[in-house]
Amino acid sequence: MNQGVVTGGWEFVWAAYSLTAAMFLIYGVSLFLRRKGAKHDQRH
Amino acid sequence: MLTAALRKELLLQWRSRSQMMAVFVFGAAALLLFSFAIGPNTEALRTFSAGFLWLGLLLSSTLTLAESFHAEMENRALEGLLLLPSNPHALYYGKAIANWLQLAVLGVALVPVMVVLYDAGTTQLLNLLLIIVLGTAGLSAPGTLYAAMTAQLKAKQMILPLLLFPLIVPALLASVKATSFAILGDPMGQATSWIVLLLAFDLIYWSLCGVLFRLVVEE
Amino acid sequence: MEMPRVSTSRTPYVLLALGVACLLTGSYFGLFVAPAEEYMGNVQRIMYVHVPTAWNWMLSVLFAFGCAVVFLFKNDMNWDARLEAGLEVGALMAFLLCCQGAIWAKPTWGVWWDWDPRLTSTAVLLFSLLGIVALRHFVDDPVKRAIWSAVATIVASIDLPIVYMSVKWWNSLHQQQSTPQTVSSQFHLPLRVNAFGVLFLMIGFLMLRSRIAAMRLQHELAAPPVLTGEEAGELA
Amino acid sequence: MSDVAVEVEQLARRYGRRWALVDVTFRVPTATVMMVTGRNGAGKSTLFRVLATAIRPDRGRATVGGFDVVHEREDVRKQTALLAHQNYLYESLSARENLDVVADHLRIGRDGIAGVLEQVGLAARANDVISTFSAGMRKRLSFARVLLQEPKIVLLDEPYGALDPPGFDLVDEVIRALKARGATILMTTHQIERSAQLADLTLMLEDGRVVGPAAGRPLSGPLDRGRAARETAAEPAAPQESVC
Repeated sequence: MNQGVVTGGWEFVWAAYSLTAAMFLIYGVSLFLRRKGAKHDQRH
Repeated sequence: MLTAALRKELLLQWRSRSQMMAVFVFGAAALLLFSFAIGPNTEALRTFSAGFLWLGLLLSSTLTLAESFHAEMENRALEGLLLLPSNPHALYYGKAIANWLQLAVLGVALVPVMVVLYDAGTTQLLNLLLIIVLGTAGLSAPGTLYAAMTAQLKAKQMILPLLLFPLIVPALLASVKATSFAILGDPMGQATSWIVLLLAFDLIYWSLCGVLFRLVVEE
Repeated sequence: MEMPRVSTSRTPYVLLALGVACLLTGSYFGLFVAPAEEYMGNVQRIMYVHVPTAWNWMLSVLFAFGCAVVFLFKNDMNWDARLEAGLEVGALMAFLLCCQGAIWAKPTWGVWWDWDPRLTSTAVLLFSLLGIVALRHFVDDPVKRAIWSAVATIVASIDLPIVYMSVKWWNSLHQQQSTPQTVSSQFHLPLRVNAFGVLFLMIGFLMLRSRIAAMRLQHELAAPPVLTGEEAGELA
Repeated sequence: MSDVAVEVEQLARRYGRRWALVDVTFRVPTATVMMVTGRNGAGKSTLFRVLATAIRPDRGRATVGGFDVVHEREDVRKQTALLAHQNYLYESLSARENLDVVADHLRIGRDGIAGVLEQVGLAARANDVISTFSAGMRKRLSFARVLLQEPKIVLLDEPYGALDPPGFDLVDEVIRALKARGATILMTTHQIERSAQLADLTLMLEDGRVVGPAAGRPLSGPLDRGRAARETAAEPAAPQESVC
């Protein structure tokens, strides 16, 4: 890795953004599913 | 009140001294395994000897800490004491001092093993003793609080390390650094700053855990 | 012992939508509009998502600490439900931060983990939080679980500054701060927008997660029974 | 001490999904013996653990020796002693050492220990470790532990359990001695006939509620005390529709 300007590196940038988006999405979906499960338990 | 608690703790520990032997063997075995992991390269072993000593001590500490409340929970003896009434703070500090003593003795006993296995001799024995005393105090304070919690659970052997290890990172860092300075020499005299950090960690957690202990044992 | 209540307001969904919107605009600006940084080049764009997550993670830890303290004083199970949410969202954000930090470190320092004091403290607290979440799974009695995890949260949160300081001393020999402290002005827009984006998202998650926890608590804690005879009205 | 030793008002205590105590109200005058009966799981032990301040009630109020069990736990504990299902003993310590620990924590001298051990008939085994003790001997040592505290209010949970016939006599003798000294005794028991000889009052619990006779009122007369007790036990309790 040369001194000074880090060339390229776009793949790392995309990796970071997509990972962040994926984790937030997965967590949101898991919250939604667990919410339905908890509601279901509550009715019985 | 504290003397009563301490007298009871020392009596209980005297009765289970065979357990302490077993824990010492466990610690010594851990130190041996570390050297196998590194290989016979004495130079490397010597530089990391402080780290191995404290890792061995930390692993053995979970055994003594997890067992330290076994006698109290067996017939709910701890509740019996609380209902006399006796002061929960005194009970906590009695148990924490007993655990601290046990870990300090274990640490001192592991030093010769370290010196032999890793050729990590040191002239500053007093300094090393101080570090061991302060480091084990840092393990004992939160360890006793978490032992009181996990002793009432089924999976106590697993939960205690999970809670304790991340918490004592500062104490581990400071102890290892100070010990390695004692062994490998300390030209710029940095060991004192690590010992101060260790002391601060101890003071914070010996007071905080003492305050919170009552919440863990009262229902 | 206050019984947990489950609110059904729509605000979390609004917050989630708002958060996503902010994140999209902020990321768009960060990825395509803002100029590449002088030294770091494009890799610096990771900061537009890493730094907002870091700020909000600190907020989630403070929130969890606050819930623990309030619960110990007020003994209200709603705060226990919010604590459970704070712990889980805190752990999620800590894990996310560590991943982002690793992705940032690889092109910049050539290694996946560069022992930066802030990131290392995040990793340590991540394990603390996971330890407390594990503790909550192993305690059956809801009241004991609430008190113990509150105690553990307080003990772990107070440890955070100490860990940061000790890692900073421990690591100070290697290299100075790896992430740029000051970000020049034209980079501020995406940073701020994303910061609000993650904040709204986090608050939405916290509200939804604490509702789930409250529902489970209602399921676990039987409602107060109807008393015999006339006292029912007065005490129910 | 005021004339009422123990006063309980709509006490309730929950264990997760289940209400162990739903609605318990009664009053016990000083220097009396109250017998608490009821099937297993009726809430007897829970009631005693609340009165001994081992656990907090979820609702309602109780005062023991004039002190509130939630806000003045220290004062309640100073006056009470609980003989619980768990014997509160250290397995690895001897009988004398167990009592030494109790005496040290109570900050009273160790001189009373020999007498108390004598009283419960364990003088011969004083230096043997508890792990070698039978259940009956552990119950006797728990009694010794109670006597050592010289309590004003004594909570005996199943005092006759695991004891041999001489042990029964020991229990009766201890209860009479304590009562003579002005202490108030509450005991849970399944030996209704035997306890009825000692008890001035009786209280029947079922599913966490008081079902008879009317709380705290003394039984009709000394002669038919046994019959009345048996009668109340047999009387079908009004069907309570419990919500939980």
